Amino acid sequence: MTVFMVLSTIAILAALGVVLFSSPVRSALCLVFNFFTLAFIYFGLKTELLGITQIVVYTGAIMVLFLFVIMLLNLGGPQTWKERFEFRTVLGFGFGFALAAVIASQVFANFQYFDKPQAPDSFGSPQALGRVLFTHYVWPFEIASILLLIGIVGSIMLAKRKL
Amino acid sequence: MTGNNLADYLTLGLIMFSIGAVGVIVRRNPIVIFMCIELMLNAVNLTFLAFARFTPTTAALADRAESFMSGQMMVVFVMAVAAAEVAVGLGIIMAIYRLRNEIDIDEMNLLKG
Amino acid sequence: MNEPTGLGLVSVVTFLPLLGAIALMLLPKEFPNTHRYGALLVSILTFGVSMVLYQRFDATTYHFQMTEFVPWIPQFGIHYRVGVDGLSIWLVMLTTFLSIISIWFSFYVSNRVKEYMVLLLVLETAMLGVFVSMDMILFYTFFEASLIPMYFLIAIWGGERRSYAANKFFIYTFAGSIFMLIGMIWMSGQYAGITGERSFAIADIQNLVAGGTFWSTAMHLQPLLFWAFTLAFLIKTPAFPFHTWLPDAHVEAPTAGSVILAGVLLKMGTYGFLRFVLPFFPDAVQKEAGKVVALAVIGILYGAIVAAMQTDVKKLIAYSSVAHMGFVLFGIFTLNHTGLVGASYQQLAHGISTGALFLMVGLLYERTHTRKFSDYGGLKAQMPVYSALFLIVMLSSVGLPGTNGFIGEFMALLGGFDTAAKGLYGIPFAYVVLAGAGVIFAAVYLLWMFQKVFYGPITNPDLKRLKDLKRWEVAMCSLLIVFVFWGGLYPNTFLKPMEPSIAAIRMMALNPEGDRPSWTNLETEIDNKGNLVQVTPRERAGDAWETVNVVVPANFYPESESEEPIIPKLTGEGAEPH
Amino acid sequence: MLSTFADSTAAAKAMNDALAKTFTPPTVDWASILPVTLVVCTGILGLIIEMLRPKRNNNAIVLTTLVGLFAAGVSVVAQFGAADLESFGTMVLRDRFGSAIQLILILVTGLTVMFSEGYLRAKRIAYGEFYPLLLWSASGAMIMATTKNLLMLFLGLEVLSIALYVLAGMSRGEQKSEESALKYFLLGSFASAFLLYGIAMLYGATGTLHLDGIASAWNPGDESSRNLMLFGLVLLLFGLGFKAAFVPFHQWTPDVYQGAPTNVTAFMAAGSKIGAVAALWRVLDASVTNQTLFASQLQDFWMPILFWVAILTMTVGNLVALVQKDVKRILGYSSIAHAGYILVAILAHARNPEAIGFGTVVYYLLAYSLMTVGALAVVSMTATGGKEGTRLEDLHGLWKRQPFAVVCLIVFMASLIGVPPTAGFMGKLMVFNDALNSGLMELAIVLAVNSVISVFYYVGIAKAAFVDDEGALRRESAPMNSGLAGTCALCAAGVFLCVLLYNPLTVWLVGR
Repeated sequence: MTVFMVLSTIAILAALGVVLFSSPVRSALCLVFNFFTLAFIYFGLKTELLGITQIVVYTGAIMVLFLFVIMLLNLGGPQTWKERFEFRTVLGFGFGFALAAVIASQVFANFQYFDKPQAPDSFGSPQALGRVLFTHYVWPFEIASILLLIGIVGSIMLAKRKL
Repeated sequence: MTGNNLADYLTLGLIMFSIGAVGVIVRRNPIVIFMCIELMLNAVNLTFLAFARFTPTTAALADRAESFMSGQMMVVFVMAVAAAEVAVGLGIIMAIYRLRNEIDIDEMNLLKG
Repeated sequence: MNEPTGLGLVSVVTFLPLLGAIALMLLPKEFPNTHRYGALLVSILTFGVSMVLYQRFDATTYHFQMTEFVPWIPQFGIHYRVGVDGLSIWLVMLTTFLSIISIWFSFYVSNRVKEYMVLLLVLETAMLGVFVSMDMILFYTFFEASLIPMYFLIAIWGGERRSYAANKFFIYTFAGSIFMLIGMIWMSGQYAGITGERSFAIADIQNLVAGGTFWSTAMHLQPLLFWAFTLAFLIKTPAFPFHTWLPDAHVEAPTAGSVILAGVLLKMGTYGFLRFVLPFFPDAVQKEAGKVVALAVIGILYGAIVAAMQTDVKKLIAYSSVAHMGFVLFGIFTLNHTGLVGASYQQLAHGISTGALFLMVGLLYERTHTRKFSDYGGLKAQMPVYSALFLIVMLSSVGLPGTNGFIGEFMALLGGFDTAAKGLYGIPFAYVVLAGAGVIFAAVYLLWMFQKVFYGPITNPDLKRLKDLKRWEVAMCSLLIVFVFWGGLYPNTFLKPMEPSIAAIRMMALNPEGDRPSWTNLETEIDNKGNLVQVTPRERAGDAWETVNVVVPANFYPESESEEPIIPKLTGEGAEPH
Repeated sequence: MLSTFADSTAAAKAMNDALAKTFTPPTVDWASILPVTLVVCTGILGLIIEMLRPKRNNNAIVLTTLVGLFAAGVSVVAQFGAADLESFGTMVLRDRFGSAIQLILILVTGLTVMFSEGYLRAKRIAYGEFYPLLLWSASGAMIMATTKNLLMLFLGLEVLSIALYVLAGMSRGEQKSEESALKYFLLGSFASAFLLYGIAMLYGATGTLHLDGIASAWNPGDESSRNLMLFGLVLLLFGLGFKAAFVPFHQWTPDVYQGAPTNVTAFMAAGSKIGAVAALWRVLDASVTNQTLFASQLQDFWMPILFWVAILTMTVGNLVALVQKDVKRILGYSSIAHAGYILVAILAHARNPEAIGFGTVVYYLLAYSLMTVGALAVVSMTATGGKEGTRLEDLHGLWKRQPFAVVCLIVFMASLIGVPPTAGFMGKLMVFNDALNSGLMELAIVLAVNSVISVFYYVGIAKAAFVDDEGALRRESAPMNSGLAGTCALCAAGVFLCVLLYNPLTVWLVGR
């Protein structure tokens, strides 16, 4: 319980950091923190494989790409987060709080019904995942490969200097 | 640690999701906006895993296996989607930066009625 | 009536101009004369085929003739059903005839000749299709399709405010008719609810109305549907509050466009009243006729008064159109046999005389490029032949006895007197008197215009250089003037074939349920006295029929027999015994 | 924490044993994924050709693409009569609706490909990668149409969208194009996140990702999971409504349509709308066809929402289009309005599922695709020498240079207005008919009023191309090439044939 509390506090603070830091680099680093803590929370949910994937894919690949682009574009310094009292800022915070408040009060308020985990502890094991991934989920798996191919071809098409 | 309620996970996910949504609306740097979207996706992932673990069904084991597996599978594919999205999204940001040397979203006003 | 027949003569008449248009489209645009003579040839051919159609037309029956049925959309009961009856045959003839005139006149057009001719021919197909359709959706198709060529005719070859006028024309008509479309869909749904299968056939739905089953479960909706249809046709006619598109469209349209617009397009509205409104909504028609007649009378007076204030010749004629079409509307909703026949006749007369007026003004405009009264004066001396022809056409428009304009208006007024004398349908004498005053107004403003333009000294030096009409122009005008006198001196040529159909349509609106004639019931006919009679069915179309017994006598009024309120079913007051 | 790892092996073994006992391998029906596979593989083939012959023209790729699309079309048609079937777990659903939508998507893609090469060359962005990306994007929409599994729906949506983000920004020298790509990307991902959150809630409430399961497997006594479900549905509709451009999620549409290359706009307007509408149909249909107490509760919940969304979508789309000056932008708003019309048909089905099938939606999508793709193909003719102008003035005088294209444009505009005898009219007639049959008279009247409003701007486009000469900004336009002529001719002919051959077409396409 306490571990979870600590982890979630870190995650929320890191998430706030992403939004509030004016420097994109700091935001990115906060996001890395957040992803790390999430990975540990995933371990807590007994989904070890996804926890590891979280670290490898998100922190290892995606966030590195982010940092790489930020550095490449020289966006290191604080530049775009102006502390102006704008309509959009009010709107944004208002929207966020409203969303959280409505969903929390209407939906998550009484979930005692699901107090106990229903899934067995090993439901997130590589064997269990692998078995369904390559049987029932083989078609989406193939589609995901096309998706990544689109990512590759698309980023080449957009970013290569000369085609 | 196993003593946590489903509601705790969901609340954490909700808070992260909301923070991400706020960030998308208030920030002006597309890279940061994009990071906020990633934050939202991760919040959703957390929600999925929490639901997979605390799955509500009372059906037979085969159905239940299907049930708590599909949540995890969703997370797997969200990660794949996020990877492809990042490649494309950062490509677009690079391309736009190359054209105009700045990427502030408020300066994008060529498209008007 | 629902056996596939393949295409026949009616389809040939309808689609010949379209085929001609497609052929012209494929020719190169560098040779405008090819297009001019090609289009003229096509229109003359079409007229020739329509003469054959008239030749084969049987004037003794009110049923649709030469019907064709080609299956199309069975899911909705929409099929290609065409045919002509006494109501539509003359409008078909009028259309093919005026198309020749307008294409002939359009030899003046030198800008984008190819497009012009193609659009005129497409427009001709659309107009013909409106008059021969026996299916509501087919009717709607042609009704709407006529907008597009007309829009471009105004928008490309029109005057200075052409864009505004063209848009207004398109939107008014479209706005009115889309609610009619919803009404049509509702009616076919109601038909399906009763019979179990969809149909958009005019005759099918009218058959149910005649039998009384159609409205028995939806009587409260009848006024709503009536107004949905009536609004569309009021806009098209155009009647008083919805007329404002007409002067704009007329003034801006090129001459051929004005001729077609006044001659044929406006008739689609009044044709719609006769084809749809009277047969489909008998109870509502009897109840609401007074309101429509009131609009018609306002239109007659308003058109006349505003016409008298114009300084632009074309605008004056446009407003006179509003007044003349008011007479047609007046005649229809008097629900009197004479009035209805007069209204139908007035459609033709107005097509000829107003078409001719626009043509004459167009001839002058091509020479001087102005339409203001103030630029004219003393033309009589400069162009004697033109002046003489103009005078004849104008007097026809005024309604001088001996010209075709007189017959229609006179009969419409006569019908009005008859109805008012019986005190029916909320039509008081005052309406008839006011409408009659409209005839006098017409004489005033037209003669005033004639005097301004043709008499007095020549003030404008440009007029000195004017030449009189060329020979082909005189020929073209003479064609129309022949009909002015033919229609005025021997109207029976035109009245006889339409009378059975008109009588039947009137009976569809007035007879009690069950005794109404029906377009699908071949065992009833209208005899030459105007009685609805039961007959032995004919072996095939064109054969003579024999009367078995008279069902409803001519000039039947449901109310004149008893003291009951006019529409007992709608008001519920007539339910109590006296 | 670490003890979790230690325990897990033994527990995993037990779990696996349990699963192995109950494990059933999924049914595999290769034919049902054949169309998507063919489209995807043609894309890969095109990519290989592009790599093998750099810096040459793309004719080989275009040809390959068209052949592949034709093959895919044949493979769809071959399955038209087959029985409904779910295979690959519950990932692929083959039914009449899905097959019909797939066929329309293939048609749209083919039409877009046909006029793309000339346009891309005129704009000097003739990259060979365009065709594979377009094909993959189409495959995403095809996937969305043939599944009832939310996972596949989400994946299909992303395949569709991510490829479109790239395509929108493919004109790299143009700021407008890049700007539209960025807007589309950021807003699209934002909407995807909401969609996902919605899916998560639906999953949480029912424990399944399958739409039928969601509609039926709900515990009626449970308040909290009922709310979970409703919020999930709202967020799901939010995401799909964004893709289909329903008001109030429509703001991106005109911007992106205006900025993206015109051929991409054509595919976006037709393909991505078809995908989104198909998915929306699946979601709503699931709660209609599963006659449970809960499904009816769900309907009570979303019907009024969508009722107002439909009214807003029609009205806002049309009203804002009135003041636009850019043809692509006008067509963007018009696509919003048409989405509203389609929504009316969907609502009519939801009201009266027995009497009203998917025929109207499929027919309307077909008609809408033909006229929109055709119109944008004509608009693409303003591109020459690497430049393009899509304001109304840029179309002035087009009739002199390209009379055939202008005649086609008039046909498309007439169809978009709904003038008979065009497919657009027939579609509206069907929507009216459905609305009257299911007691949605209000929507029918709003639709009628909107049709009248739409006359103004559609006629304005036709007028700019056919009537006006003065003030022409552009004295030349792209030469007519066979592909463009083919697209125009096919679309224009299709607009009429859809009406003339209505009966055989719908019997064949829809099955009734």
